[in-house]
Amino acid sequence: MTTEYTKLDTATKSLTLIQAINEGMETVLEQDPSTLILGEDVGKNGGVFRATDGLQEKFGEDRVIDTPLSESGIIGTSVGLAVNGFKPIAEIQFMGFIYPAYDQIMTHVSRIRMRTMGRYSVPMVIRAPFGAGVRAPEIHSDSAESLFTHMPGIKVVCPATPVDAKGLLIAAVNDPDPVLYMEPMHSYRAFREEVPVESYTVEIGKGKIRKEGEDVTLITWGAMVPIVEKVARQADAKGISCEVIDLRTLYPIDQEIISESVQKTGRAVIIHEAPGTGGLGNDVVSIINDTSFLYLKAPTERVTGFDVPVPFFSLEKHYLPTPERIFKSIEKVTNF
Amino acid sequence: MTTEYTKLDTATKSLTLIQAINEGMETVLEQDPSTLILGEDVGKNGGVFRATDGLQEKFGEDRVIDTPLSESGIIGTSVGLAVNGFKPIAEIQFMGFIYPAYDQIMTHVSRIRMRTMGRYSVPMVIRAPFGAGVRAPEIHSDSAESLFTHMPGIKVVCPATPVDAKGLLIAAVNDPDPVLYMEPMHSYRAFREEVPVESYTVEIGKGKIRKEGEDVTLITWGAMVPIVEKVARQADAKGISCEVIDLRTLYPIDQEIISESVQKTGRAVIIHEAPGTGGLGNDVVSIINDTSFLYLKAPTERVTGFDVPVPFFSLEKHYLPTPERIFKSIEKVTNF
Amino acid sequence: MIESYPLRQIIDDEGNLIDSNNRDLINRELVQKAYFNMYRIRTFDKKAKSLQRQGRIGTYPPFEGQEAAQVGSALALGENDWIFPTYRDHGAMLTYGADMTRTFLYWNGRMEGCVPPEGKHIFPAAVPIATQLLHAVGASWAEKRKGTNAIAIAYFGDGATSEGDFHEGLNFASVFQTPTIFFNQNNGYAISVPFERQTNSKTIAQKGVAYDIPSVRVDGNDFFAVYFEMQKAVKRARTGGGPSLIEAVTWRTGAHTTADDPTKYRPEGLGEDVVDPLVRLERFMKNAEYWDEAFITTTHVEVEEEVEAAVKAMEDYPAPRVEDLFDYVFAELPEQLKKQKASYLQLLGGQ
Amino acid sequence: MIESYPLRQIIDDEGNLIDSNNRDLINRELVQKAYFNMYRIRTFDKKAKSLQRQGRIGTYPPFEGQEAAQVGSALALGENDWIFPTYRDHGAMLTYGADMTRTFLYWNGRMEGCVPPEGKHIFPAAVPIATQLLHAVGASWAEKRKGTNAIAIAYFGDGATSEGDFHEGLNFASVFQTPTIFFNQNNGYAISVPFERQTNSKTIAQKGVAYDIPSVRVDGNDFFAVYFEMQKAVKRARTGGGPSLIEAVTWRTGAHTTADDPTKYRPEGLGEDVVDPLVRLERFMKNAEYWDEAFITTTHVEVEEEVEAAVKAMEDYPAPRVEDLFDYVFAELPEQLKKQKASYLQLLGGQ
Ligand SMILES: Cc1ncc(C[n+]2csc(CCOP(=O)(O)OP(=O)(O)O)c2C)c(N)n1
Ligand SMILES: Cc1ncc(C[n+]2csc(CCOP(=O)(O)OP(=O)(O)O)c2C)c(N)n1
Ligand SMILES: [Mg+2]
Ligand SMILES: [Mg+2]
Repeated sequence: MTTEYTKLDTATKSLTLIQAINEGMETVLEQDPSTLILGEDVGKNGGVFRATDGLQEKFGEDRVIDTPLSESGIIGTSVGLAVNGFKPIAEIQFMGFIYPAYDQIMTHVSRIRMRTMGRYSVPMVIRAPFGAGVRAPEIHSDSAESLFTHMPGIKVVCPATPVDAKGLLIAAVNDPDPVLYMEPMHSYRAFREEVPVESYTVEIGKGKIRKEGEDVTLITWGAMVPIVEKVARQADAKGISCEVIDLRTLYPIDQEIISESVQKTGRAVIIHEAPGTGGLGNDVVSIINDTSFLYLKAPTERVTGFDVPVPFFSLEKHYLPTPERIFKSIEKVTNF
Repeated sequence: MTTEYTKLDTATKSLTLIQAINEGMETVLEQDPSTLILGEDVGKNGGVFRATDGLQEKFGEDRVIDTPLSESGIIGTSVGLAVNGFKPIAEIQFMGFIYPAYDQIMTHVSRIRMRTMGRYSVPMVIRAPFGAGVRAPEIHSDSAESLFTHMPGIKVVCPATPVDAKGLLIAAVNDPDPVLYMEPMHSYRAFREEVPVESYTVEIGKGKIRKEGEDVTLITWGAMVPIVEKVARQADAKGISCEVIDLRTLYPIDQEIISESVQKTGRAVIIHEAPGTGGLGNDVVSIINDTSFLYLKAPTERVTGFDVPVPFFSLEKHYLPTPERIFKSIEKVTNF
Repeated sequence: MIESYPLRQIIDDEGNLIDSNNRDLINRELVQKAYFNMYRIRTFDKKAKSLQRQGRIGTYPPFEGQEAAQVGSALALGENDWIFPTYRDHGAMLTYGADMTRTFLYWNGRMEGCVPPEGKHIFPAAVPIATQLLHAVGASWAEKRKGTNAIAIAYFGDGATSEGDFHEGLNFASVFQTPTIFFNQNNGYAISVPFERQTNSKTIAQKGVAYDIPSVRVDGNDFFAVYFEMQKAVKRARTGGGPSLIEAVTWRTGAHTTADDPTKYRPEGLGEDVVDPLVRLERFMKNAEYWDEAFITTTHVEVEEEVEAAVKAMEDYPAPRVEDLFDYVFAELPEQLKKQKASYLQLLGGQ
Repeated sequence: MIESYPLRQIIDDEGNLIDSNNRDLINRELVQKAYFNMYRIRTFDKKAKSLQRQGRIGTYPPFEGQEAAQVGSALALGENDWIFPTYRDHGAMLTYGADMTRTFLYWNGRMEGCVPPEGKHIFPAAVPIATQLLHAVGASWAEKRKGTNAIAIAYFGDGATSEGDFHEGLNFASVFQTPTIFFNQNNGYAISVPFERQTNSKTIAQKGVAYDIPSVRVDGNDFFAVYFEMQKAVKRARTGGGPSLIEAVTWRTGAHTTADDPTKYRPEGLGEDVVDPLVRLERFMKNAEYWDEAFITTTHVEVEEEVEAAVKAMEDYPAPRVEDLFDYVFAELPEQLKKQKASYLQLLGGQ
């Protein structure tokens, strides 16, 4: 049974998001001897972001494994390990480097259970930092969730807070199916939260209302959550009451939390980093179209990355949804 | 200047879709000495579907090149050829085998013009047969357009008829930017059409109304076009007048043709083969939402592949949109 | 380089032992196992081609000519090993214990064809070329971690050596010293592309040098040569010696698949000098006095019956369930998929 | 295997000629070109690190310790050749003619940094590892098709040899006999992973065997060894001899990037015995009487001025235009993108 962490009455520690991820991995490595971590620089170096810091020291080179520089290799061998009793947590150093492994994920990770009618399965977690805004070099800032939400057979989660990060990580590892675990790089060390010390899970497939409101529903995830929350408070101050939904799971998406909120507010703005065309925002538009058509007081707005490659960092602030763009869309749906 | 083929008053030949593709390639190989074809089995064998039949014989091993079995190799070397003066037409044997080349397409093909501010560009065409319904083995039947329409920097076209096939192919080769040219396998030899003998182009970015109608707009592309046309005629017979739009270009999409039609009919059904979640259908829902909200008499319907991997062929007819499912959605938007 | 990788042989084309010292390696049991399995999969293969021609199954990739390589390798494996085959390795799979009815079902577009018998580690055939090499590395790595002495074998063709996953697979196996056998069937062609245009090296075996993986080149139409070289590699893997690469030089007698026409690209007469591996084994059996008419007759009858029964079972198999389209994507159906399934079943029910 | 690939050297750590027969290969012009360029890119590199520390540019991957490899290889190229570098090869790029201001701009998050001087074939640095090898194959293939004698060089690190694209690149080059030089800088580490854990072969050079590509292993800190081995490979490529693989064994003196902390993973003292390639060259210059104070002083002054001027030009560079976010994605802006651009510019204008 999944326990929502809010129900826990337990000791907590103040952690950043990346520390919470580290704790989540420590927890599962302790709980389940079949788990192992593999990836580039995850061992001795503790990960380029220190996500796996201290884990090789604690669990040994056999559980926390530095691999060759080879993403298809990491995922392909994880498939073999997973069908044969292990639970790999594979790190892809940046989401923009997941593409060499796309074939393995698309043709094997996501399909093995179906093609063998359940005889084989690959319970594995693929971790990948994603998103722009940290002045990183080229290709380091992509948001590639749509390439995986469109891929039947894999779940996609994306925590926005330290508490969700730990709980979703443990849930992902416990899940019988492969899970892509997207880590909003920009939020890694941006803020702290009190995180339960003990093990807990956050249910995959459930979004969370971060702020209640009456006039407009703002739907987002990842590093956009704190930005959208801030804009929502500013809008409130200007008399537009905004509800903020953090999707947390991108596949399977929590349709109910969306439709309930939009049926209440009658207006929605979706905010995400990836380019609008082909972005997950369109799926949310469809969900609203399918479930809440008659409730809509205005066409749904999307505020997304532009339909351009994530630019070099001198321009990235113009690529990303800005508070101004978000607010403009809030006004637009309100004044329609 | 692009000439819509309908304006041509010229000799024609009755061709299947794949013959028209072959003719298109022959035309460009003749017109432009910088063009070359490369891929697996495209040379001596003339392609596993005979798309390149006779071309190596006619143009030599130097222009029509059998490569090693290596999709990343085909696309990666095409990048080098394209920046250095050639126009590669790269064949990926089946769209389900494009995934090993995804990294090259995502991080280079689509980005070189932008990152070099136009100094380098890669005018190339990537051809890939796609879609289910031909009793092919696993992975041979994927519809992966969304993975490319979501990728800024590449255009995506998909002809449904022999005339469009030839004209779009020539347009794609002439285009200064990379173009993914998707070939509906199921339509390769399904029917013939009178195709102009001379060279002509079909403009990239323009859809086509295949059938006019008043009550519902049906939006589709590729191998679904003839099926949808048939359902549309049946619906007409039952008193529901359907307009059929063949998008032809999937990026950049022809927003105008969609909005004009939907503003006329007030109802839309989108039909495609790929899974619904993350499918291009959602983009079309967004376009309708953005442009035609106040005209809508019913929520837009999508009839798509289910959110499952394309199954083994014994089940593929259940995976694909059936006339029954399409008709049910037409009724649904009509009776809303 | 080719001199460093001489073609290892035990019997010649006439079925004579090349080195009489090897006589003791061979016994009746082994010879009969070889014959039985090679004849069995040959019969399966012929049947499959004929079923395809009659439209009773889908496109099919015959393995005729590669029986010695497939049987020789599969028979050298143990109970608990893992095999990671391609679409052309149903001969090896059947030899290792795959179910024949299900093998026919696979080629009839049924996912039931991917489900191995309980307890047998037979991965479904890989269609995307070379991807399975990494799975074999992972599965055998898992055995090493568990401290068993089980191993994994990856089957792949000459064309597969051009894919990145071939390289990444061999590199991982070597770095982590996994008990993996990379078993290459160099059958001369990847669809229409001859080996000489697939790569510029004269052998596939020499590609092992890049990873310091012990490699051999063996006559893939010589059952005994394959079997004994496999035994060495198996032993090395079981005893902590790490991965091996075996290039079994063989020949694809027929078309790439039933949809392919080799006259388009294969020079006439090419390969005509290749002695069929089954004929070669028969010659050896006759030369070395292993020929036993009674055994041969029983084998033929038994195999014919098995194949016919499997075809019948395949054709009598319950029709595919529409539910199967949805039920195995995840351990538990997500809400959306549940709805898609329900509404489709309802539509079907209403027709 | 390692015996087949001895480390080729011309001068030793003390700066002495190892084989006096090689004395005639070397002349003042070459020595001064080597010194000038190595000193120049060393100065650039130091400046870049210091700018990063001051927050005046972004994360930066220093190439200190690899100057002999980068300069030795770049100087052996001709006017019309193509270079396909990585993020760590700005030393080679600068030597081959890249603009220094733009190089700083690159590391300041400006796409202007990817635009080479008109007429210079310098591809932007590849960030996704090993992808550029295939581009070099394609570009040099194009030269071969055009009938020129221009060639292409791909730069890559030891870690890059694990990616599938490394393998596919070498295979294509070999099959099509393209005039491509695969220039590897084996600097001992791929971020934190030492070469011994990246692959199990003792050398990278031996990986050429897999493709029958001529390969050598050279002391990458010995400018002359690199330069002369490059010359051989260049000549082979220009004269139809096809691709070559050069492993230049060198050492990354500093961190992987300015965001990296090598003390986390690199044993203390490791690499301390490596003689700095610039020091080695200086020793040679002194030993062989090429040392010329006037030249050294002029070089230092000239380089210091150039670097300072480039920094100033970088910092004075016009601010990035928001329009550039949209304008270069396609040759012509598609309708949707036009709208996105217009509405964003309007929003910005209205602020
Ligand atoms: C990634 C990928 N690309 C292309 C194909 C199409 N294809 C199927 S079999 C084949 C040739 C394989 O040749 P080889 O590896 O020699 O095996 P063989 O068929 O000879 O047994 C090709 C190109 C595929 N299945 N997967
Ligand atoms: C496909 C891909 N995976 C991962 C990375 C992250 N990354 C950047 S540099 C690097 C190490 C490269 O090592 P090597 O090839 O030896 O070159 P060096 O940095 O030593 O010059 C890694 C893993 C990347 N850039 N691209
Ligand atoms: Mg083959
Ligand atoms: Mg390195």
